[in-house]
Amino acid sequence: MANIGTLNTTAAGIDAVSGRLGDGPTGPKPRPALSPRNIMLYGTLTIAALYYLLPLYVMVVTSLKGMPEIRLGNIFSPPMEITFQPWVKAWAEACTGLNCDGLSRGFWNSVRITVPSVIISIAIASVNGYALANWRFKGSELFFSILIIGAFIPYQVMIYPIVIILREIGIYGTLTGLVIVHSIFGMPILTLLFRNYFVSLPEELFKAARVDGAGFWQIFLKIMLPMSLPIFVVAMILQVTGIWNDFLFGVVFTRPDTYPMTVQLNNIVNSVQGVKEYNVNMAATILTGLVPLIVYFVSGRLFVRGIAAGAVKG
Amino acid sequence: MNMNSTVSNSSVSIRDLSLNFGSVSVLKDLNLDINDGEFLVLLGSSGCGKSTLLNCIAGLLDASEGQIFIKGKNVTWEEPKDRGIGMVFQSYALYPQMTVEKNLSFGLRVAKVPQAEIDKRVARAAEILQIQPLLKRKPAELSGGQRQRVAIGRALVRDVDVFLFDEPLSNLDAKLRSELRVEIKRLHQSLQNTMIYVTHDQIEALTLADRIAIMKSGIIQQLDDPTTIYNRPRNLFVAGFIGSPSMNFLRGELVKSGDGIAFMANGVTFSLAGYDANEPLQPGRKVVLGVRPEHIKVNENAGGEEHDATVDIEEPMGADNLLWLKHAGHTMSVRVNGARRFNVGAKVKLSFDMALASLFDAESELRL
Amino acid sequence: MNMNSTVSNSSVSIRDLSLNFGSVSVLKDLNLDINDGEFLVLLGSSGCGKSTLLNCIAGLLDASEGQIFIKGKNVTWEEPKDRGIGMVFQSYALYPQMTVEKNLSFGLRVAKVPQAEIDKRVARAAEILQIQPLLKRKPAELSGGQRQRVAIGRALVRDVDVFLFDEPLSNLDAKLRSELRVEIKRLHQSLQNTMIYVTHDQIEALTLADRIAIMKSGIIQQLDDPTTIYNRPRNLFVAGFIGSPSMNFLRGELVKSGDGIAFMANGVTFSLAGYDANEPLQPGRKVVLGVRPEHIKVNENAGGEEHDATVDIEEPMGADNLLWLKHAGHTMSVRVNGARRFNVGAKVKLSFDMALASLFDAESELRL
Amino acid sequence: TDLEVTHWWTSGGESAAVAELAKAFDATGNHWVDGAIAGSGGTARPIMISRITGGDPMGATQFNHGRQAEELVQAGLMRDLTDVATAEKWKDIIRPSSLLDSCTIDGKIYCAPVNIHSWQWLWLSNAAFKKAGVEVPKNWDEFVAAAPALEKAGIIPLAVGGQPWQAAGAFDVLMVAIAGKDTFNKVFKDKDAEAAAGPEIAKVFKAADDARRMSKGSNVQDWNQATNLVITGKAGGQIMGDWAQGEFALAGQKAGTDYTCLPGLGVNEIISTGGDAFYFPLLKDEEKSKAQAVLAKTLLDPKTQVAFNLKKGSLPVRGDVDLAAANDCMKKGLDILAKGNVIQGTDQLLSADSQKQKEDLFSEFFANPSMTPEDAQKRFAEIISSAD
Amino acid sequence: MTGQAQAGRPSKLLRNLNAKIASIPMILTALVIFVGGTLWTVFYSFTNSKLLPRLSFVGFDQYERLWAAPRWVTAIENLALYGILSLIFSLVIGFLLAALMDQKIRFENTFRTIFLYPFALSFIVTGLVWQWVLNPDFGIQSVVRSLGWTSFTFNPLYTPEIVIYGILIAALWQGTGLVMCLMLAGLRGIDEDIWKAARVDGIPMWKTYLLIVIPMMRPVFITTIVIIASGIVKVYDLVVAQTSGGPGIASEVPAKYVYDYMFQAQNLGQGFAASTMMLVTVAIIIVPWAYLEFGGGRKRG
Ligand SMILES: Nc1ncnc2c1ncn2[C@@H]1O[C@H](COP(=O)(O)OP(=O)(O)OP(=O)(O)O)[C@@H](O)[C@H]1O
Ligand SMILES: Nc1ncnc2c1ncn2[C@@H]1O[C@H](COP(=O)(O)OP(=O)(O)OP(=O)(O)O)[C@@H](O)[C@H]1O
Ligand SMILES: [Mg+2]
Ligand SMILES: [Mg+2]
Repeated sequence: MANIGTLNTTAAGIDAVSGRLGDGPTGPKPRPALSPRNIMLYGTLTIAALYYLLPLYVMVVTSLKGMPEIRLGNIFSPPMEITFQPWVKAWAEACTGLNCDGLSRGFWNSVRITVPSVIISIAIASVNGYALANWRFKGSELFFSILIIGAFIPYQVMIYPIVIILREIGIYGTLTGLVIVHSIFGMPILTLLFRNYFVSLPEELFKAARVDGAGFWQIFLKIMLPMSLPIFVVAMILQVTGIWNDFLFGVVFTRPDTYPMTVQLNNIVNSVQGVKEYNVNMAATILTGLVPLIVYFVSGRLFVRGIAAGAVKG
Repeated sequence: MNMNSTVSNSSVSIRDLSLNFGSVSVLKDLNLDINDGEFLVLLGSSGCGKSTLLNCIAGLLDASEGQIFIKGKNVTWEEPKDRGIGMVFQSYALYPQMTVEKNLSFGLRVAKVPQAEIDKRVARAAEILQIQPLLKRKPAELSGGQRQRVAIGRALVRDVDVFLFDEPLSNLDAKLRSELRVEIKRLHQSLQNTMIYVTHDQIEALTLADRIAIMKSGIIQQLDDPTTIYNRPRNLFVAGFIGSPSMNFLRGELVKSGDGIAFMANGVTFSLAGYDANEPLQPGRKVVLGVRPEHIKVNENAGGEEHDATVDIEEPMGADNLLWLKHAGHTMSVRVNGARRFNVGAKVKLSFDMALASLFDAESELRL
Repeated sequence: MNMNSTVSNSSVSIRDLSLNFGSVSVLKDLNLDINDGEFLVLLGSSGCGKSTLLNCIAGLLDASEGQIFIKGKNVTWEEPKDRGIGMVFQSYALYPQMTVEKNLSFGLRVAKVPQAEIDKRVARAAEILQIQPLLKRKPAELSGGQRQRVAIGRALVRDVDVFLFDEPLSNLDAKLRSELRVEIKRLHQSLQNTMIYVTHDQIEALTLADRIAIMKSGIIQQLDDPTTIYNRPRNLFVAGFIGSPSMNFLRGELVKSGDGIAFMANGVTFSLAGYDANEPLQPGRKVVLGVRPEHIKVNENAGGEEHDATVDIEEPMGADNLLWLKHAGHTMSVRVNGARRFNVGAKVKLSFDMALASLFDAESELRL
Repeated sequence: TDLEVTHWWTSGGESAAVAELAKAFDATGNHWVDGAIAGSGGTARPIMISRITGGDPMGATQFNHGRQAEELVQAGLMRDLTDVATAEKWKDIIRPSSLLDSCTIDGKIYCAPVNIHSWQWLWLSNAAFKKAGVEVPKNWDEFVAAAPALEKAGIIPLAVGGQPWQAAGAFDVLMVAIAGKDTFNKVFKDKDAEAAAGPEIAKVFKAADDARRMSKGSNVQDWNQATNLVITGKAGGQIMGDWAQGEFALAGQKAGTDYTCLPGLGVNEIISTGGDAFYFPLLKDEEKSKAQAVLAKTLLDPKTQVAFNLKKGSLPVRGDVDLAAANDCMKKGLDILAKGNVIQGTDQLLSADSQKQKEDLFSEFFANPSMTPEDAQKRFAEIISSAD
Repeated sequence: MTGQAQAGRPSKLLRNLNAKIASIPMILTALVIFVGGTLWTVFYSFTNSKLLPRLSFVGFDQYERLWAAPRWVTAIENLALYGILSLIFSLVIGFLLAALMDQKIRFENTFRTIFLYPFALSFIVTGLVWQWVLNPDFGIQSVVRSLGWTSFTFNPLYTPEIVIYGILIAALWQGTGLVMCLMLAGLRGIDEDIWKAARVDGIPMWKTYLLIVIPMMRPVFITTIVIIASGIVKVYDLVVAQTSGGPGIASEVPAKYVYDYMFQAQNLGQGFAASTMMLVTVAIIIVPWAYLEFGGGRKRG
């Protein structure tokens, strides 16, 4: 990549050298920390960062204010009196209809939905990607193309047929049904990711394993899986956030006692009792987003690496 | 034709093998018999189908047509692991997450060989290849040469009949390449297995092979031992392909000269005395004369006729010195001893060793 | 020291150049003067800092310390484009979406050179490199050799003083490599520009260079013309690095023999008659004797002493035949004419040409 | 037995009312599992329907009685309540009888109505008018006349939330008030497109145009947020059904002193008899089926009716209950009901599809000042002509 | 060729059997859900199904009504506007950020995390937050007004003409981080020598980006466009959470029309017709691309 300037060169180093060799420039080219280029660069980045941080700031600040303070106006001003009441309320007290246990119930439901959905959808997609990359058979590319085009089909188009199919199988409204739905809709993008990743692995490894006598599953489990950490991280992040954040399927394919957190959030936010309690809403919003946020903060670096490995290679 | 009798005395036999990728035909009606214990090198330029052929033999690609026999058994539809082959790849293809030991034993563990037996075989392979100290390391902690050795070991432990090598040394630098070349040669001498070795490096081919199969666009051009290939190439392609720098080619025709036949190009005649032709030479025929750079003498009277030339470029290569000469409108390369140096523009006298030259028909490009 | 006088008569001068990546020091206090019109090759194994040095000269990396002069001008802080250099990369680095013509002219167009001038220069470069028919093609439609020619053309059109090549031929196959090598040599002969050429291929270095700088871990080990490098390596590293197969090294010591000094290893003595030592040889000194494979004669009585040996492996390489011999506990490689063939296990007699051998101190590894 | 009951009553007044139902049902030894879905019927109905059609039915579910569940019944997914109804003599006690008619399909009864909701109310904030220095209006025309004064005082004259059904509902109310019962029936019951394009309706659109102008600046979505604007005096008034009363009650406001209600916008004292009803999906579980019957009975129990409707602000479905506790507005409603000045609600008259198209039209009309009343009426007539 | 020698040829179906078995979920999904579901939907779009699907065909009536509905036309216009703008802006902003991030900057991890975190949040959350920030009575408008600029007006969510931009702001906030990541990965994949060659040629940096690097990143752009585009077509949650399609019908989108008519209006036929139209639109864009990328005899790797 273009090596335009290293920031850590200091003026001091230059002086020391030029003292020894009197004639003309020596050592690294001086590049002041406050060059116009750096001001532009960091200035732009900082402004962009502010735009991205602003809503988070507003969320946090609002969630720590009391309602009277909110009504006074400025959403950007820091809270004069910090109160955690909205958080408590959002987590444990906010009502939807007669249920007044806030988001807490939804949280555990979300966990129960997300964990198996993530595991199963990734398991299926990774095997698909592997089969598509290394064990092509007649028609496999066709199915894959259908899958990719399927990624563009609005979910609404599919909901009705899926409701019917699940009803016919008899798993409508069960956790199994929801897991299947998530696996289906996660499949196109995940399969694409895995396929691209496995294609990018040296084909010779696969051939070597076949010569060694390993079969379809052995190669997958013993050779491919251990090499695929980056792409699994990407898939994991995408699915955890996708499934955790899902609203539509959560609302259509569950029942109230198994509502995930997003549905619960929507209920709390829309169950207006008198005035909108923005502080509670914001606290609930943050709480709902917390799990995917943590996942991102922890594994963001791996995400970028995995993206580079899997997504970009068409 | 009676297949079985032909097949029985060879280790690997390929019969009428064709392979197409979609509409592209990569291998065309290929027949090849490899003797037991033979070291066969498949040589050809990039994309000629060498790897494809090797993969077919290994069972990693399905033939479109034809059959493959290994040790007399028709394995055309067998799985790779059931063919009694081991394979070594250019990129080593070591399993990155396993230690060397695990890499070596993977195939055995998959085949559920008892642990004691596995240990014995791994130990033996490690000893042969002198990689005992590396057994606990991961591939990333090995140098290129060590990795390639482990890759060979992986084939070794499986006690296979046939070793397949796909450009195993291409990723190594020149020095290591020549070292490992010697090791592979030594390995073959001690194991006496059948080995099929794909390369596009002619030095490897010449030094390692019992026989070389030179391929071009999926067709074997010549299958012979290295000396024959080098000295009596069957056609123009083989002649030009083998030898570095290339054989010098002069286009011209056969003319009568005294009571014999001579070659004439750009108005200069060359006596063909000493040339061992396959067929009677007819004057008037358009031909190509090929002479290797080392079969031309510079300023050393070898007794025959002499030609005038001018030094155009000199390429000293240490042991040898390569001269590019201008001679009767051709540029000609000549290899002389590294100690002999010439000035650019110097006038020199050349004499050709016709006994080692080659003549090809200009049309059919076949050797005369 | 007076910089200017040293600098003025050389095309590129490097003074006390150091470069660190973080805490890793890659170049160490390097000094180098390259004459006008000289073809200098930087030779060294992978990771020794060749590319780093070249990038420093080009201005693509900032030196941590030291200065760089081009044509007498201190360019240490200049932008690459203002240094009067052109650079050719291993990966060609052609702009993939532009035609060859656009690739060649892009730099000029950006510099707002008049169109007529651009056309003239492109036409000239295309003619020199014989790529006129390719001008309308995109890089993807070119072969490796053609791409490399275009890459050279890109430097050519810019009319630069100094050409920098970073392993320009490494991505090509052997045949193409030797062809382009000749072309580059010819280009240099006709342009008479200063050229700095990085490679790890010693054949390229030996054939192309006016002088070779052999590098190891960021330090220049020897800077000399190819013949000197080949015949009189300054130290053990250079001796071993240059030559393929490597020089044969025998560890032993100097002993008195008659009225002279001889070399003894594993109980066998070698007369040193004819060796041109830099300093008086003292008996008892631990030394390493280096003899190149082509400086050992097999079964040809050269008049000197003879040694018994056994053929271990034979590697016929066409023009040459490489023998690996067992001799007094050493393995020794010997190069003989390709026509001479030996059987494995054959007993042969060796005689050494000590005039062309090298002796090194076992400790300092410097030539004696 | 646990019985899951889904509904979309999540605002303050509504959930208080639902709690009464749950209490009553729990008292029978069963257990009310609350399945509230927030965000109005538009959000909740699809979920309920897909659960029923998906084979995962709840024990009971709220619908607006009328045509919303028609097809579910026809598809045989709903439980026939005729036996309960006969035993409890619903035919005799439910009043007006049109309510039960809406539950009856092919002579069988499929739902238990729980309340009567009427749309035709204008809620006014006394404080707002005081601040603006004008009298609290007694009818729509006075209200329109007072608008400039309100605006001058920084008060939004008419609060209209952003949800489409609010705009559509307000228009219906204006229609009854301005064009009268007959025209209303002609248009919605007989689907008379000519009437819809006629001069009577043009007047209604004029009024709607006024309403649109007066509603500028009410940047809220939910109906109860709009009600809240009235409660806090930020807005002068709101056209909203009687359920708004629950919000006033919850805010501790008193009819007459703090707020004023004008049924039929003070012009035409007619109210519609839409309302909510509970439907009972067909269940396989015997126990639950029994519990369903119990719930159906409980819902129409006089005590439950009173408790529920007081909280909800709606009218009870049986005429034989004592509503001493009812407030001013509710009593007005009961009076009108007693006089028989009733019409059917649009939910009962129009299919959900036509309702939706109507909502789209009025939601656009209220948000887009550049849409002329004439254009809107043309489109309205088209919808009516194709309505079912 | 003797018959006996050829005998070993196993049936084609059994070759690669494990791979085929393992692909069953994919095949089922592709065939049953995506193809089957789609055909089912298209099929029923020619009926006048109401709450429940039923087979009473009405020809193209649903489509005629669809294209006569102002709300559908608005939704399509909105989608086109939103789609084009969000595609352009995500690519431009994403690329610019990636280019800045690629300058060997300090705190790269911090900046990247900041740009990427909104992607972790659902559209529901995004919509709510931006509804709050853009709320005229509490958010930016009121804050600026309270600073003294009383005539300042920035009320996109309640102004029909610009409401779609309000949604765009939120969508970009949520999505550009991922685009930046993809672009960054693409930039990091460019041969370093290209940069060096351009510097030696004296080509200014912006020209190098514009004329050399961006054209080289074609595959990355394609992947990115596919990801953005598939999101655009489906945009629903964000609108629902932020504006519910309002004010009026000013921010309606096709996916919402489908949902509303299928479930709220209980007119499945209409919803199916609308979703079929969406499919047709998608197909027109996607099929040529998919053919180029995955069909057309492309080689492995
Ligand atoms: N999977 C494939 N699909 C289509 N064509 C292929 C495939 N694999 C190889 N080919 C084509 O078959 C030809 C032969 O390829 P092969 O890999 O056998 O060449 P090779 O001789 O091994 O070359 P190299 O020396 O570069 O390894 C090439 O032209 C290649 O493009
Ligand atoms: N950007 C960098 N950061 C840190 N270390 C580097 C960087 N670039 C090169 N190095 C290190 O500097 C040393 C010299 O690298 P350089 O590229 O100059 O080697 P080279 O001689 O050109 O090798 P090769 O023949 O493989 O191209 C290597 O050890 C390398 O790891
Ligand atoms: Mg190959
Ligand atoms: Mg390098």
